[in-house]
Amino acid sequence: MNDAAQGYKPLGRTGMAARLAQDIPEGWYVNLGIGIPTLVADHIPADREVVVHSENGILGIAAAPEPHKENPWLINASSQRVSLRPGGSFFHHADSFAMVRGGHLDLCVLGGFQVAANGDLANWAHSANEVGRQIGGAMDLAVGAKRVWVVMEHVTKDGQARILRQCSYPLTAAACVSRVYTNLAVLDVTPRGFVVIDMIPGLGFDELQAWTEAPLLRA
Amino acid sequence: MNDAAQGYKPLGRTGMAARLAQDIPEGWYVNLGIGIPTLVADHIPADREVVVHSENGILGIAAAPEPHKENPWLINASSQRVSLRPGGSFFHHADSFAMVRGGHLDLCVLGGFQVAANGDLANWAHSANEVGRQIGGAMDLAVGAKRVWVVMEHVTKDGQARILRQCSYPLTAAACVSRVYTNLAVLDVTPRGFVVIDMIPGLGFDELQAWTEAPLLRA
Amino acid sequence: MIDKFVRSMAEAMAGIRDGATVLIAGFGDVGMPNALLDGLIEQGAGNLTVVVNSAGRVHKPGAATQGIARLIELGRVRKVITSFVRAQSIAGDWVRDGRMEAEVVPQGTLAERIRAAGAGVPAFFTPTGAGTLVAEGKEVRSYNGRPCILEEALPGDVALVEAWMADRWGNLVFRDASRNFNPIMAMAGALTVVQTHHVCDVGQLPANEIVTPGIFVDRVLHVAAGDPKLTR
Amino acid sequence: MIDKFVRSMAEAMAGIRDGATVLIAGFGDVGMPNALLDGLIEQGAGNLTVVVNSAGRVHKPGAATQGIARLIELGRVRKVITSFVRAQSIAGDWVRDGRMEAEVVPQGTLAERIRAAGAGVPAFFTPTGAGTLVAEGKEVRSYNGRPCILEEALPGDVALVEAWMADRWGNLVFRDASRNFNPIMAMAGALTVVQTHHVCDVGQLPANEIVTPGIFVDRVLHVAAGDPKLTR
Repeated sequence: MNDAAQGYKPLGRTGMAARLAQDIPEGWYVNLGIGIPTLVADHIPADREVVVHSENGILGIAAAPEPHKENPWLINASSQRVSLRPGGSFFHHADSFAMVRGGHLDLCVLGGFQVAANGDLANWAHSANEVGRQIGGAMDLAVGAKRVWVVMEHVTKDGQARILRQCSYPLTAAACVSRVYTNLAVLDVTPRGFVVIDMIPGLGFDELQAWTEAPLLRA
Repeated sequence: MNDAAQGYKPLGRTGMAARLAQDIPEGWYVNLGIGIPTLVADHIPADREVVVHSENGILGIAAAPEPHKENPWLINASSQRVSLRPGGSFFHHADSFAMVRGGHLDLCVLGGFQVAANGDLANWAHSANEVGRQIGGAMDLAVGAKRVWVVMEHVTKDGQARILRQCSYPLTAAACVSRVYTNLAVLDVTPRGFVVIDMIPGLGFDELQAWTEAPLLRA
Repeated sequence: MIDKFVRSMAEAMAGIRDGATVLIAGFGDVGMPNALLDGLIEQGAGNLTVVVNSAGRVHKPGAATQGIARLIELGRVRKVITSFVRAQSIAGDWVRDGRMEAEVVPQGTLAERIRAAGAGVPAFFTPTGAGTLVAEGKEVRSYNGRPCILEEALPGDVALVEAWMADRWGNLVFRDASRNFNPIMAMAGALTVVQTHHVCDVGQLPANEIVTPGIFVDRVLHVAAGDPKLTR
Repeated sequence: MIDKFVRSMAEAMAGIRDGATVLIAGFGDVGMPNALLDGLIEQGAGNLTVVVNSAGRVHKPGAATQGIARLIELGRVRKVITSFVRAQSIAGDWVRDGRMEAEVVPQGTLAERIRAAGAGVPAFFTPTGAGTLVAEGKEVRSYNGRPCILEEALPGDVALVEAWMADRWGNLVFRDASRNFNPIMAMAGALTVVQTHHVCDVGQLPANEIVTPGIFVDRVLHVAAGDPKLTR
């Protein structure tokens, strides 16, 4: 994805997080997964009341604290020190996942390895035989939240497609993703497949399709 | 059970509660059911730390408050106003029954209609067709507590036996009772059947057996 | 700005439909959302399934009825799911006459089914009720050598809740034994409506002391209801 | 007088046996009972099944190990039940070499299984993990049109817990995000051992603010452990 040669500049991690943050309306309860999703918290305007949930028992996470104002007892699910909005609350892990699994979150934002045209998500392992198994809360979130948005690079570091007809990695959950934010585009998962609802400036539909294994539809 | 003619005086409700209270050691977590069991709280010496649980979300119930010191927000499972020991706590109904059903209570004291020689308890209805069904927390307590003691009159108002070979009323739980306190005696439920471990003064073993359908054994 | 406060009972009750399952918190008169119950009576929804710890106290002929008993007496309740039906209550009369259905369940199973609904657990096994009338028609399976029965989650279309203090995010705390069914019913209601004795600013309730986080709450009405009455 | 305080680590660890299932609370370094974990290492019990959110962080060759990783490295852990095994961790190495078994489960399922053990629920259905590797060998049943899998309770012979304040009845409160797994593991341990930063008198913790009532606690050791470290 050589941006100089191609006349468009893929978003960076911060750019993807900021793009996604735009679309979260006031009043939503939102869980932000590990990785790029965590950055989303820093891009929600301070005057827009979005209540950010963290699996380790927190509602109301605010932007990262200034270095000298850190609270060592207050970390997010990525083990980063965070701050709390007025109105925030603490609860234990079973209550925290009751929120997740009981359908109380309006949205969860997850990182992804692969997303399929039917909304299948793979984001925790590259094969069934891998020793490393980092499931964390992703399966609970993918099944439990009202909406699942995935944010990830459009292709792998070595150029392999991640937006697929079918996932080849072990699933996190079936048919759970409703939208994908990548460094190139925003795609809705619909009964007809992926629909492109936004692209970065300078990128054409055909170029996007070239980076994508699954067939894309115009909005 | 004409006590004057028979040379012994059956215990009253208070007497039964006081007799049972003697046997609760310090440090036990105890639920006291509706009726005579509720009276037990008033007979635990103030200096003996027994932690009384109430289904409606309380640990640490103390004796009944003086009339002008009542707290309208603090009632026990019998809807009577009670007081709280220092160290007491409040929690919601699912947490309260987690204590009950998770095996965390050392003892529950229940009222009874009938107890059978194998420890079966019937205490919520007189027939399967009754409109009134007052189950409350009894089934949870009978199954969940480490020990179940029943306190009840030895016979019904019209002289029918309640200590039986087999219950005729709908069960609360099977094989759950370990001890029965009546107005005449204290009986242990053992693999061999009921064993008499205490009788009121003046009452003979044969007289007790005459009031009892199930066969009794001497301690 | 998130603001879950509603300004009228009509707003609090808006959209509750005929046929709804309504979870009603409280134990005795403590933690009972009496004002919302009156509001529901006024609002008019019928054919309700009501989930409540007790279907009402003993009724003395000629005495005025209120709360659950009044809702039943007005013919608005199709079915009650509860741990107590008293023979000599309005509920008992209606069940006896076949005008209302009653599902009487152990109180702990009632609480756990409600909590399960809020937590996304569709069904669970429990030893409570095994070998009793409560087990009729239910799947039985043995765990740790004990028979257990399969019980299903009990979600509400609406939950009526009473809180001691609330803020505009819907964060709640409860006073003493009034907590009882309130937090779990708040979790299990698709629409959770709260009456609160007191209103406070966002941030005033310490984050470590909030019992019901606002995520479980949809509407809050300020009702200075006074102390619970002593009821039997 | 009820007094759950113990005066030494030896007393805190007394009776923990080879083959025990040990629940270890904490998320990252926050709410992690590090002193008790050191005590367990010292105490010597082996062949353990350890239940913990994460089986340990990425290990740099040559760096000192501590906590869960140290327990594993000493060969004391037969099996870990967790939501994270990192390939480049001590746990990853031991799993790869077949010297330790790992059951990796979704974090919410882990929490719910622990809570179920404490609440007397032997098994429950959940949609989490259905259709994935996690579902292998598990019973599947459909609820509300979704496939759900049957998960069993996860009780501990021992639970190791970290509290912020405790009294002699074993009542506990937690500081901020250190609550995490602590209250549910306290419920699920047959023997629940607590390390607390602070000690207070019975009655000092307000009844409405106690998070873990003493009924779930067996032993409390006062350990002024200081602030959690920043760990990744």
